[in-house]
Parts: sequence; structure tokens; C-alpha cells
Amino acid sequence: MNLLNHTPILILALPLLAAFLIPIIGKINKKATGIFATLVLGLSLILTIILAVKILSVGPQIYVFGAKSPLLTLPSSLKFPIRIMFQVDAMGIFMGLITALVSFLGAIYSLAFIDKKDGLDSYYSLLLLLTVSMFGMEFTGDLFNFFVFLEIASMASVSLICYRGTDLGEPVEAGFKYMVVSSIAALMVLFAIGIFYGEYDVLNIAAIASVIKYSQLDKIALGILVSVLAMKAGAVPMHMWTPDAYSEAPAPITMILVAASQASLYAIFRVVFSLYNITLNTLAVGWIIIIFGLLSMFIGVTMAIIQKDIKRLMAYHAISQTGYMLLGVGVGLAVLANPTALQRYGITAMEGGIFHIMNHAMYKGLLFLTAGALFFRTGTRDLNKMGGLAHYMKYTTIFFIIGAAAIAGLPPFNGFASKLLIYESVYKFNPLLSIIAMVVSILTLASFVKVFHSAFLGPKLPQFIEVKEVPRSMVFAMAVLSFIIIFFGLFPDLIVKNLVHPAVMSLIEQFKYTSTVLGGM
Amino acid sequence: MKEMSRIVKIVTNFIYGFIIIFGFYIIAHGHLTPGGGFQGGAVVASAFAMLLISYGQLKAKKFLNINIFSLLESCGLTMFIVVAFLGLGTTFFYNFLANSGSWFGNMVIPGINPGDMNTAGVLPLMNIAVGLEVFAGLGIIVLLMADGAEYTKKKENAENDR
Amino acid sequence: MLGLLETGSGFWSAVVWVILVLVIGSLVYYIRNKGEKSYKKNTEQDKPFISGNPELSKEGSHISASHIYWGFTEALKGYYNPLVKIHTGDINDYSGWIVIITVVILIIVGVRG
Amino acid sequence: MIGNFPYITVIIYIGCGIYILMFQKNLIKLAIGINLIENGINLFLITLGFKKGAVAPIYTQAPSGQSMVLPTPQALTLTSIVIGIATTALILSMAMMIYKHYGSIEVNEVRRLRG
Repeated sequence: MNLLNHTPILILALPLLAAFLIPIIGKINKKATGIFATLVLGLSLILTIILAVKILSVGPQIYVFGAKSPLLTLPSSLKFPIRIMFQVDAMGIFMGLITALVSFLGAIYSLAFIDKKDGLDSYYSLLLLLTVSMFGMEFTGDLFNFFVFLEIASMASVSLICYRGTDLGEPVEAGFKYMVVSSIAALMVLFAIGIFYGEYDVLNIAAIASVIKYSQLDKIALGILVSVLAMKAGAVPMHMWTPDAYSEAPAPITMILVAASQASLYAIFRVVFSLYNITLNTLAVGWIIIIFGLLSMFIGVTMAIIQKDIKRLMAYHAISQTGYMLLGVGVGLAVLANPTALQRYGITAMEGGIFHIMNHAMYKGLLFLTAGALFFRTGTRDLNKMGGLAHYMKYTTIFFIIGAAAIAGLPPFNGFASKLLIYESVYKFNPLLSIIAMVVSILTLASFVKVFHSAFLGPKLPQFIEVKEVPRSMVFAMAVLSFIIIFFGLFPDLIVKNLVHPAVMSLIEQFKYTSTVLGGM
Repeated sequence: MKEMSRIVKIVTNFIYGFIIIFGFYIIAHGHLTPGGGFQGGAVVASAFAMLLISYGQLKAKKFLNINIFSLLESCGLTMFIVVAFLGLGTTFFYNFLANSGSWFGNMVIPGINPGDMNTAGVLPLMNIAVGLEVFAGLGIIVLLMADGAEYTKKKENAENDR
Repeated sequence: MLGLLETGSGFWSAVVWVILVLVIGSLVYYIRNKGEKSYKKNTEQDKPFISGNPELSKEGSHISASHIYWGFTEALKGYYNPLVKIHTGDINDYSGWIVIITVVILIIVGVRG
Repeated sequence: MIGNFPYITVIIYIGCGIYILMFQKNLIKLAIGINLIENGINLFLITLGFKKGAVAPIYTQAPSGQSMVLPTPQALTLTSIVIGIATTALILSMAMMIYKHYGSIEVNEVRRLRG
């Protein structure tokens, strides 16, 4: 038995096993649950890196459940796959790396951040379940499996959003709203899957992609999938749940929720590129995604400027940054059917959009963690009540400056690299889009200057005399993220060449995706 | 929730054992007849719900313990995933017991017959795990919701008195 | 070269940027050192000068968050008022927006193919 | 025509659910609306799996030569029912928590988070 063959499933199965063991461990020792969860997530991160190295050097990996061999996709005498399988290509593992890193750091941060003792075991077991479901959404090659993981993700994240709900009303309200919209989304996804099943009798993404005709029914499925998944990703005007949920969740969970909504974003790209590809009218659908992106960017950032709650402000920025990804990939989709334009700027735009996903997860995670650190020490999220905190929390201040500079796209941080790729390529597609993107970037900087001034600068305030630096595990998580941001900023070409470009190509080349399952039929 | 009348309690005493046994029957025969872990577990949990309703939430708490339920739930889930891990010699979730001659390892006989319990490999094991998980999980849900309902009712009464 | 990111119409290298910042920064520092020699710390020269008005207390001079960008939001009132009004916090509206957008996308996809 | 009746029912179910979600103000009713949509979709999946004259896919009880239905849609429906139960339990318990903190389950009053 060669365990290396089983890495795609071990990445999921180990956290899943741990999630179920943690309540039992919690009966013995409450403190041990956090350390156990962190260890398992660290193991899962290592396995993800091993799998990434393998995929980037060898090619897409397949894992079939319950078959005689992990690679046996087609049972004898059948022309289509019937088993549930994982299909991990460069794009999937790109998202998987983000998920693994973010949830590992989130668990480390939680060790000190979650000080409420009762319910600690369910907190960690839900955190692991959320991680598993995100991995599942990113790795799966089966539409129905995707629906199941989507539902698990929304249920786990709703329970985590409500974690403080025993004492406060607002977290429960945010959780309720998120649950309602995400169950609508999941049910609509199931409806679209039913349409596919009724039409083609298969559920495997690659198998559907090889026979898809873009008939009237497929158009309905496409419309439903794009709109509800864009809702899950937080695109304007369906973004209202985002600030509620992000601001009320505990800070490490908010960081993981950002990655979870990016998994939905990944699902849009997977549907549009791998499932339909050039059978659809790329210009029309591309413009739909671009308009989502534009609205998200602009409305998100303008709403952020007037917020007073620090996490709500950052949540609106999360919406606005999602707009960049939608814009970049939307431009790539709009020129997908036009090979010269695709070569000239389409691939670069998509590289920018996809690279921005990773950068966004890193710096937005860092910013939410600093907001959590402020909340941990001051007990408030209201910017009006803060001030002069840089006197007491030096490390947090430095990390905040790094995160704010990265999200505003200041060189040499990583946000600049991906935004530059988007500006320059989108300019060739349509100059106006590029100009709007730059204006949004300026407004982003403006609103973070506001946060920096009102929370960190100013004289020492009497009510914060007792405040001191946050515990070491929280500083460690923030330091790792800051290091990654600086590293990505200094050497963006390493990431773009080795991780992002293969991911983009695996989206564009639909044939490669289908042939890994169907064997070149 | 208040205690219900004596008739209800006596009928409950008679019936709830049978409901639980029927639920376990459905769980155990999941691989032969319609049903399985989830359905059987739901039936067992309905017996707990009946106990809760007829005895009232305070009395029912004496013999329905949330801690034991949550332990059973995680045991069921762990058992499920461990069975899946045991198939890892070939693939995850591989049915390594089917047709092996050992536990649940008999060959399936085609044609019309009453069915052999001793078939289907790991499926019965997984059904039992899922059944355990579902009845414990639904039991927890029912108990906690009864608690919450009690709380809201108290609050309503307090508001009416004011 | 390490750190050279091709953007399709040019390139970006953060390493070169950092080196340039260091070079220019040291130049600026050098020029600054050549400046006024008579400045002394902890004397009258340190005090803030607010057009001759007395200095506010340290606590009173902190501008809280809702006063920052007051002019910006005031000037864009026509944009912000309807925008804030849309964010009702009402679950019915949340689901309503999803339905509206789904219908719009279905119409676009149906008409334009 | 008669074969299309289930699909019409599906549309009525989903339409009612969406109407409730858009216009009803009670949180418990919202849970009912979600359940209605879910039932509609379950019915849709089951209808897709229907095959005239075929029997249930139980290996030991099929007469030879008889065609069986493919169990996939039924498996999908079962999974979706299980998920639906978890969703409903979660939504209802959250509604109870909201009542505990807000003293109301009307949508108009449960909106401290806005803007």
C-alpha cells in the first residue's frame, strides 16, 4: 500500500477523523482539543504541499472512491464514470493550498483567541469540518458531491458564526441570515445538478463537459449556477450577508470564511471554464461576470468608507477585492473564444485574477486577525471608541500596516503585483474598466488610512491603559501571514510562473480536464 | 413541557421499547430492505422524542443524558470514518469485506429469495455507525430544543406577568 | 532575473524597487542631514503651532472615526443615501435580490445565447 | 401531458417557497419556505429517476428480465433529505436563539445588523 497514492483523500480524511474524535478528546481534556486540531491541520498542510509538488510536476491527479484502484475511473464495459471521484488539477490544488494554510493559521490563532471554555470541542470540530468541506469543494470531480460539501460548508460556518450566540443576539442574527441565503443557494445548485442529470445521465463534471451541448436547459442551469455561486462568493448586489456574517464571526473564523467564499468563486470558474468552456457565448457570460466584478469593487469600497465597525469595514473590503478577481477572470472569459486576444491579454488578466485570490486570502486574513487582536484586548469593534493603540500593541500595528499596504496595492507588497497584472491586461480589453479598478484601489487606501488613524494613531487614551500585546500564538499566526505577503510581494514571478500559470491553463484547456477522467475519448 | 396524563405515560412505557427495536431492525437490515442507518436512527430518535413529550422535559432528563448521547454520536461518526479508513489498502471507502467469506462476506444469491443478512461487506457496519450517529444526534437536537422551548416559555410568562 | 514579473506590456520587479527606495532614501537622509543645525529637541521649537491658538488636550485632539471623511460623504450624499437605504438588513430583501439577479441573468443568457 | 404533472408540481412547490422567502415576515415561516423548495427539488430528482414499468433496484427480489430503475436519483434524494433535516434543525434552533435575545421572530425587528 503506497500512501502517496492516497494523498488527495488523506488531506480530507485526516481532519474529518480528527473532527469526529475531538468530542471524545474534549471529554478528557478541553485544552488538548485545540492542540490536536492544530496538529492535524498542520499534517494536512504538509500533505497538500506534497500533492501540489506532485501535481505541478506530473499532472492532474485522480482519486476514485471504493474502486479496485484509485485510478480506475471507468468501470469495465461502461463509457462514463459512475463512481464518486476526486479530480485535483493545478487550479484545485492552488485553492487547496490557500485553504490548508488559512485553516492551519486560523487554528493556531484560535488557541489563544477563543477563551470561552464550554463548547471548545465543538468549536474545533466545526472548524475542522469547515476545512474539510472547503477541500472537498475544491477537489471534487462530481457535481453532487460538490453540493454535499457546499451544504456542509454552510452549516459548519453558520454554527461557527453563531459561536458567541449564547450571550449575544447579533451573531445568531447574522448566522440566520447566512443560513437562509446559503440554503437557497445550495438548493438551487441541486436543482441545476438535477437538470444536468436529467439531460445527460451523469454527474461527473468531466463527463458532462465532454457531452455538453448548451441547449435551453443548459442555459437555465448556467444562469442559476452563476448567480447563486456569485452570491456565495459575495458579489454585489447579493452581498448583504457578507458584512453581517464576517463581522459577527470570531476573527479566525472570519479568515476561514473568506477562503470559503473563495471556494464558491472557484466553483463559478470551474462551472464556466471546465464545464461549459467555449460552448457558451463567452462574450455575454464574460460581461455578466465583469459587471458583477465592477459593481462589487465600487459599491463594496464606497460602503466600506462610511463604516464605523472595524470588521464590518473589512468585510466590505472583502467584497470589493472579490470584484478584482471577478473582473480579471471575467475578461479572460470574455476573450476565451478569441485565441489572439486570449494570448495577448486574456491569460494575463486571468493570472492577475487568480493570483489575487491567493493574495486576498493572505492579506485579508491578516487584517481580520489584527482586527481580532484589537477586539481581544479592547473588547470593542467600534472605531469611534478606539485610539492610540499603537502605543500598546507594537507588533499588531506593524502587521496592520503590512496588511493595509498590501490590500491598497502599494508596492512592494503582493497586492500590487496582482493588481498590476489586472490593470495592464484589462486596459487592453477596455480602458474604462482599468481606470475604475485604479480608483477603487485609491479609495481602499483612503479607508484604511481612516482605520489606521482612528485605531492606532493619536494620544494614549485613559481607558486603554491596561492594554498590552496579544499572546504569542496570535502574534505567530499574524507573523506568518505577513512574511508570506512580503515574500509574494518581492518575488511574485515565482508564484505566477509555478502556481498561477498552470492553474490558469488548467482552466482554459478544457480538453485536459476531461481527458484525465475519460482517457482521451 | 409538562408531564402528560397517566394514559399517555403507560402507553409510552409499553410502546417505546418496540419502537427502538423496530428502529434497530431497520438499521440492521439496511443492506437488504429499504431503509438503513439514517431511517432507523430517526425511528429510534422518535422513541426518545415520545418519552420526552409524555414525561415532560424535566423528568425525561433523568433517563436521557445529553453527555451519553454526544459520546455515542462521536463514536458512531468515528466508527464510520474508521471503516472507510480500513479500506485504504486499496482505496478509501473500499468494500474490503464483500465476498471475502468473513464477516458479512457471503456471496449474494441472484433471483427471488428472502435475502441473506451475512452479505454486503462493510455496508452493514456503516449502517450501524450511521444509525448510532443519527439517533444520538437527533436525540441531542430534540433534548436541546426542548430546553430552548422551556426557556422561551418562561420568558413569555414573565412578560405576561409584568 | 529573480523577481521579474512580466505583465504583457512591461515588467515589474519589486527587488529593483526596493533597491531604488533604499538608494533614494539614503540620498534624502544625506540631504536632510545638511539642513538647519540650530534645531534642538525638548525646547520651544518642539511645540505644535496652531496659528497662535492654545493647544488642545491630548485626549481632546483625537479625531474619532466617524468624523474622518466627513466632507467626502457629505458631498456624495446623493450617492450614499439610496445606497445605505438598500442595505436594509431584512432577510426578505436578501432572498429577493438573489431571485431578481437570477432572473436577470437567465434573461440575458436566454436572449444573447 | 399527465407525465408532466410532477414537473408542474415541482414548479408550484419552488414558487411557493420563493414567495414565502421573499414576502413572509416570520422566521419560522422562512424555515417552512426553505423546506418547501427542498421538497420541490426532491420531487424533481425522484421524477427524473422514474421509469415506466421498472421495479425497485433490490437485487434479490427482481424477477429475471425485469428492468430496474437506476438508484442514483434516489440516493441523491436521500442525501438531500438528510441534509435538509440538519438545515431545518439548525434554522429552527437559531430562530429560538433569536427569540431568546430579541424577544421577537419578526423579520422587521431582527435587523440590528444593517448599513
